[in-house]
Amino acid sequence: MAPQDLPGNAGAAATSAPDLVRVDVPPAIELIGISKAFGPVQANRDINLTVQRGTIHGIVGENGAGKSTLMSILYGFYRPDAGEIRVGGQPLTIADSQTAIRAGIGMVFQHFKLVRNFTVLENVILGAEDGPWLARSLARARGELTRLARDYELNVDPGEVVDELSVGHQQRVEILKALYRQADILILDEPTGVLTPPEADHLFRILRGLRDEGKTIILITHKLREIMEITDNVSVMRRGEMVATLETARTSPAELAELMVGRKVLLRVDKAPAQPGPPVLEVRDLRLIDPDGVERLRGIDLTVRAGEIVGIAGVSGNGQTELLELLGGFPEVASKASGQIHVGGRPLPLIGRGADAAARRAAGIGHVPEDRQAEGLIMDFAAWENAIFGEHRDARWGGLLMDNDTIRRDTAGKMERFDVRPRDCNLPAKNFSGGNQQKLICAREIERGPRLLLVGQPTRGVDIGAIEFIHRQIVALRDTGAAILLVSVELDEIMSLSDRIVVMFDGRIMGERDAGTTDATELGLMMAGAERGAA
Amino acid sequence: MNYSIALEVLDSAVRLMTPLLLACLAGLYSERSGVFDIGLEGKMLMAAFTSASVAYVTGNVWLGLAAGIGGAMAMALVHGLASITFRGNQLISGVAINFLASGLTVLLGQKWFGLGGRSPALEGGARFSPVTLPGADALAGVPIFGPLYREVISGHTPLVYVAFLAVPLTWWLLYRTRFGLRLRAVGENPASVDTAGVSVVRLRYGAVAIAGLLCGLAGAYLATGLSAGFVKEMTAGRGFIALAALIFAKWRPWPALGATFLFALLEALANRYPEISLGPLTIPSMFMNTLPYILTVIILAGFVGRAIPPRAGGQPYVKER
Amino acid sequence: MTDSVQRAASPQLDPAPPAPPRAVRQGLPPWADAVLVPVISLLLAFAISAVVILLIGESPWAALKVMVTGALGSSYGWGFTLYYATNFIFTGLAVSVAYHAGLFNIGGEGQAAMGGLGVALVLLAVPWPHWALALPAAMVGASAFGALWALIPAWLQARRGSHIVITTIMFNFIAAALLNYVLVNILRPVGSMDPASARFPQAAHLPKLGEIAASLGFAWGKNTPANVTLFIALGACVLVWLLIWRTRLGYEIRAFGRSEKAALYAGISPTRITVVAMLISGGLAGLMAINNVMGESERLVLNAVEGAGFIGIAVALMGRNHPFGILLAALLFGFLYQGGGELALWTTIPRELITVIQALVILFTGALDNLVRMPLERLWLNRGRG
Amino acid sequence: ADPALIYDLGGKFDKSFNEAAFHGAEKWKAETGGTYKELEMQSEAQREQALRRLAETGANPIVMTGFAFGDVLNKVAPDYKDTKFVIVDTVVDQPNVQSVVFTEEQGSYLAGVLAAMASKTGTVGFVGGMDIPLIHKFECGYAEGFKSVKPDGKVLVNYTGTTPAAWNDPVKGGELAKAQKSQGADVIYAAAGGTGIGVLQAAADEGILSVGVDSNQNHLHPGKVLTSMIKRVDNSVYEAFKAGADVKPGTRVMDLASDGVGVAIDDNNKALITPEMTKAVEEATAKIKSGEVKVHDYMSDNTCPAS
Ligand SMILES: Nc1ncnc2c1ncn2[C@@H]1O[C@H](COP(=O)(O)OP(=O)(O)OP(=O)(O)O)[C@@H](O)[C@H]1O
Ligand SMILES: Nc1ncnc2c1ncn2[C@@H]1O[C@H](COP(=O)(O)OP(=O)(O)OP(=O)(O)O)[C@@H](O)[C@H]1O
Ligand SMILES: [Mg+2]
Ligand SMILES: [Mg+2]
Repeated sequence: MAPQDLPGNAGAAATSAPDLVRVDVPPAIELIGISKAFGPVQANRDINLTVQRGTIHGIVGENGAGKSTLMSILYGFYRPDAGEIRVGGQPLTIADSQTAIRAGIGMVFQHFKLVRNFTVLENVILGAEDGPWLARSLARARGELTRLARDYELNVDPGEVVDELSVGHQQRVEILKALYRQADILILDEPTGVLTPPEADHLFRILRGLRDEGKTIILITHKLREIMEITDNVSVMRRGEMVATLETARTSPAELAELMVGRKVLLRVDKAPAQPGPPVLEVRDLRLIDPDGVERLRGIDLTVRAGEIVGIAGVSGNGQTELLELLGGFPEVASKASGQIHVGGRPLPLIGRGADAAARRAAGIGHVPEDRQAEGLIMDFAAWENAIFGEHRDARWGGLLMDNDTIRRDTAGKMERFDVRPRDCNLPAKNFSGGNQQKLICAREIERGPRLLLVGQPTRGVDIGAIEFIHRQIVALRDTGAAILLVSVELDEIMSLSDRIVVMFDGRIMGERDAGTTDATELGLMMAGAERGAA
Repeated sequence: MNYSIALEVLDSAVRLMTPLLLACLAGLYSERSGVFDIGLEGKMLMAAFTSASVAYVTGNVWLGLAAGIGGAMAMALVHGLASITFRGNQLISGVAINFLASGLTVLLGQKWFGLGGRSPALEGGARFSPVTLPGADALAGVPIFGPLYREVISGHTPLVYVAFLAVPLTWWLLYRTRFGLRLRAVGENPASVDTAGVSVVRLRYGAVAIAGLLCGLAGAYLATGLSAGFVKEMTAGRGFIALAALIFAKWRPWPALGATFLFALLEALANRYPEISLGPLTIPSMFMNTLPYILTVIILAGFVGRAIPPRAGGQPYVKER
Repeated sequence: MTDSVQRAASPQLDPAPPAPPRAVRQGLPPWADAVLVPVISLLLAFAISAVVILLIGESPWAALKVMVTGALGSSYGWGFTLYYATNFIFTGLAVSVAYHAGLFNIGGEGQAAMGGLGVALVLLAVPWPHWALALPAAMVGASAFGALWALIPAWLQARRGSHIVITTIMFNFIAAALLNYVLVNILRPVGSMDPASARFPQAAHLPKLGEIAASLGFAWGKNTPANVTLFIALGACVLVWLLIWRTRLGYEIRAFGRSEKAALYAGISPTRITVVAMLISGGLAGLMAINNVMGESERLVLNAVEGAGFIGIAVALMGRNHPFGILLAALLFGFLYQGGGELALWTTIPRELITVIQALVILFTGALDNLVRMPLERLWLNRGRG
Repeated sequence: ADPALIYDLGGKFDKSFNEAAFHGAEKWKAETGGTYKELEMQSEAQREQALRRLAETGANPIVMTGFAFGDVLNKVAPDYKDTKFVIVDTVVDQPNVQSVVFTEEQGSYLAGVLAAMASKTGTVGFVGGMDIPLIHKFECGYAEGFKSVKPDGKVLVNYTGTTPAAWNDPVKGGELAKAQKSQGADVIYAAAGGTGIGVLQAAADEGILSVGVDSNQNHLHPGKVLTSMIKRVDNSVYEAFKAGADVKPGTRVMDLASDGVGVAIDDNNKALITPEMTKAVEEATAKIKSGEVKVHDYMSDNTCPAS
């Protein structure tokens, strides 16, 4: 992981504001009157958008506002119901992605479109091979990749299998794919949602470099800080419509947030100082070896007290996931663990019998898992079924037969209190937006009244409004005296939510900082593995 | 067991494995592209029927072979329509194809030949005859290899060699060509192919058609190579064994060769030793006949880890974000 | 069938899925989805069957008449239709319970065959004084043997990772061999030509529906094989429905079947669910033997299952793995079986025509349903817009 | 009333005894110009109903092929006292039932004699469909006949399988024949339905001899099928039809003496049968008829002295 020690000449070039663009050059993209409906859902309604060549153009909007749909239309992934697209001034019917690619458009999707068991090289040439035989394509791509890596700081090992790459590197592969196809216009859909701050910084350097080469970049993000930092222009979408396009230099995060949500949004977490009580979670010398024999946790010592939020900062892949899963009672099958876990003073078995998630719940642990769609919810289950997931054995839900009416009533209450929308407990989880899925999980885990709540990446890919709400709920739980262990790769989130911050690196705790006194630079250094306790 | 018996058993195994191997490779293409195929049995059966019928009527086995391929491809097309175009349930479609072939072959056979679903026996040019590989006789004197070459390697019908060549060919196609790259990709993550501007539908139809072709070869081999005509239900579950071999081989071509060989070898051994006496105890024929299946279970339980299928397998591709 | 098959029920099993595909709901009202689509699909299947019948030179209309009157036109027809449907209910339920757990049990055939062995052993071992005593014992025997036959594949899947689809296929063959051996060498009465067990004691005779009707004073389905097992099957539908949608075990089975990772998060043991679901599945398949072995033939014959285990796959899939759907699908297949049987019995149309019709019904209602749904949805949307 | 014929699950065209029954009925039809009803069983559960429905429509006599009907007929026959039933291949002890059983062991004995004399290697083969008593009866008679000529010779025995597919797997039949040939067999007797087709084919391909079963299969590979053990099911059906309602109840043993079983010698295999063979068969036939040679019936004690 390359921290911020790279030469940053990109920053100097970032001054190329829109007014520097020569007017005789036609805009890179013009969208005129684009509409698209999915059955009854009007995802895009009469959208107009102009993106100038050689600029970075941001698009913001709440979950479901229609941003991805619009970009997918531009990339030929969907066909618009109405409207016209002009690329470089020329009208173009983009019937499929092949057309878009030929027109110089490349797209990095929110959910990567990589073949996980292929190498980087194979992923890059897929669909852009030179001929029927692979050997030639691979050889050329290898050379090309070396060049791109040099020109744009896009270092990845071409022979590595994608599955083995960190998310940040996977994203580089996606960008390489587009550049390999000689994209002039690069669309990135929520690229930083899964990145660590250093990774995001690196990405932005790359994007600036590309812009300075004359390429056009469209960037979708939920993070207004990023919009302010890197874009030249920004468009705001709400409920399928384009509500505004502004010059970034002449707007503010508050204005953007209000345009997006339609009301004022609190961008900062508002919380009283912590009143730490006795220790709830005590972890001593915790070690974990995964089934491949890799030591993932190398002696973790950690205490979380009642009434405080301890945030674990760290680049993803440094053992946070394993720590949460081990505490939650479901480490990867066939892992080996040693050390001690005490909750409320009582020791808990580490692994095997009596150490499954059900036992952990019985010990008073709640868990908002990192991957809400694969772990926290059953996507096909209705909201009311999901609302008891994990505590379905509880006697409250009936005797021999489950009392579904009680569960539904209870769920309706949770959805009301946690503002889960739409407020229909019979809807399957998959029909809720990501933010609302997360609210449902939080409702379930928080309302159980756990003495310890494990929280993993609570706001990944969630829009501003929902983030605000979820943060408030976590703080409220803390204020009732629960202990909270928060894992997040969002440094902003860690810093604004936690009372104490520990940094994990390579399966170890690098050190602990008080949330009030530390800063991003200090934490960033620790996250990059700087000496324990130093800085 | 001396060398010549071993050779005979091997020879038999080669014959028995050929239809399994062809069907297994058929499944490999289809499933590698993300289309699960439990209709191998039905496609083979249909091919056996059409190849025998046309070979009988024309007296020409090559026309029969073409018809066999055509028959299996028709079934494959149905499967493609159901599972690719109409995004239906691939398992149900496969089950339906097995039933369809089982019924149609007898129905049509009865209508044409009036023999209760059997085709008339094929003779002469309507059957495949064995080919003697060059030097088979000349090398017969060479110790060890000579007899092996003559007895086991030479003297099979052409489709056997086609089947064996299909293994390296498949490997090469899969791992060394553009088509193979895309095929493997579409079975793992169709969206990656789609966003790269390549048609998922066309790729999958291609794979399913190849599966049809290979099942056609397998069926034709059964009816016009190994036996001389069609008998109802003559595939006798080989499609399912091929499927088992495919999982066993973890969807890879060379292991597919090994897996089908193992199944065939076990069957050949059971044929050669219909009863085994273990002192006072004689294992009855019923259990010798079942030995291949029992051993399969034991091998699976003991030596083969989890088989992870192509990730996108079984799910119709729907565009999503 | 492949993992293909085994995990087919649970696309989300993929450990790190990107956003799961959303069911594209395009505004077809639920009743149309549940009734209109299947009915039109069924009609399409019959239309193509008619073409096939024409091709072999027979009259589709006459064939249809024979089938309908033969299967539904009289209490006699119903007596058979219900008998076959009973078989299919059990095997269909068996497949569906496993399917909910993400397991593809193609071993229904072998499990039902072993269930027959269980029934035979129970009924031959004890001189049962009355069927009401024999029935529960036989049910225990049937389900225990069926469950046992599913247990080994289940355990191998859970513990050794052996693919359940392969092992259940293999266990079908092994069951056939075992039965062959037991019937010929152990259960066959001396001097009998037939590889079949002795007749069960007369007192263990299950009342046929026809006999019940006669004792109530009206004539219905005289000498047809439908028997009290039908009620057991209906009861099984209700119990399975309760199990799957009302009990914690069912909840856990469904959760595990959709996402193994999530199941672990919720403290659900994969091994336990795999084994328990397969035991229930095998037990249900085994229970089919009450109908065909105890109720109908009253002795165990070779190949008593006659493919009902495989039909169960189609029944479960067509019934969308819901007991009520399975009941309807089983009735449909019972009708096809009996109507087709009549067709083959009393006309010159070969019995394989039924197989073709079955195939077309499975294909159109089970796999090609979007062929009907897609245009219907478009129609609906246009209507809604216009 | 018209007579009726019910075929067992194997179906009318099983190239075996159902088909023979059909030929018998057709012969009767051709001779008398009469009509008859015929049914093919579709499933186990239909047996009883088929019998009852035919009886109720007044068909008489009702002829059925296959031991599997025995159990049901025992139950149904008493309900239709005025109808005559004829069952082939097993004995049902009812006053209105004629049971026709064949001494397959005797016919197979003759086939064994011929096989022994035609064999140059002293090893012959037998391929059975399923491992069930009926097929053992064929096997045992064959082995006995063979041993009567070549006491030191060897009979190789294979059974095809344990599922219904065992009767319809010509590929496996062919493989078994080849496996037996590789062990020295040069005459192979197949009692395996559709699987037998593959045995005969493989034998012809491999240049060895085969023996057909049930109906005369000599024509399948002229000059390559040594003979066929024929079981005159056709005759018994023909005679039952001819007798009409006057069919005599009781057990009718169709043996060598009554020409119920035998070996087929016709133009197709004339060249294979030497005068000595003809003589040996005639002698054996005479001895069996006279009771001098008693061919063991496997069914009597489930054992076979010859193997
Ligand atoms: N297939 C669907 N059928 C019906 N409603 C849907 C469907 N897909 C989404 N919705 C609705 O659309 C709204 C927005 O969902 P959306 O797809 O934008 O989620 P999301 O915000 O993209 O999730 P993520 O946080 O992963 O980005 C939700 O209210 C949801 O109920
Ligand atoms: N394939 C689809 N089928 C049905 N509805 C869809 C589909 N794709 C998008 N939608 C719907 O269209 C609307 C816009 O979705 P889109 O993904 O464009 O929103 P977004 O602005 O990108 O949201 P997010 O910020 O969560 O990514 C949502 O209501 C969504 O549910
Ligand atoms: Mg989204
Ligand atoms: Mg989006």
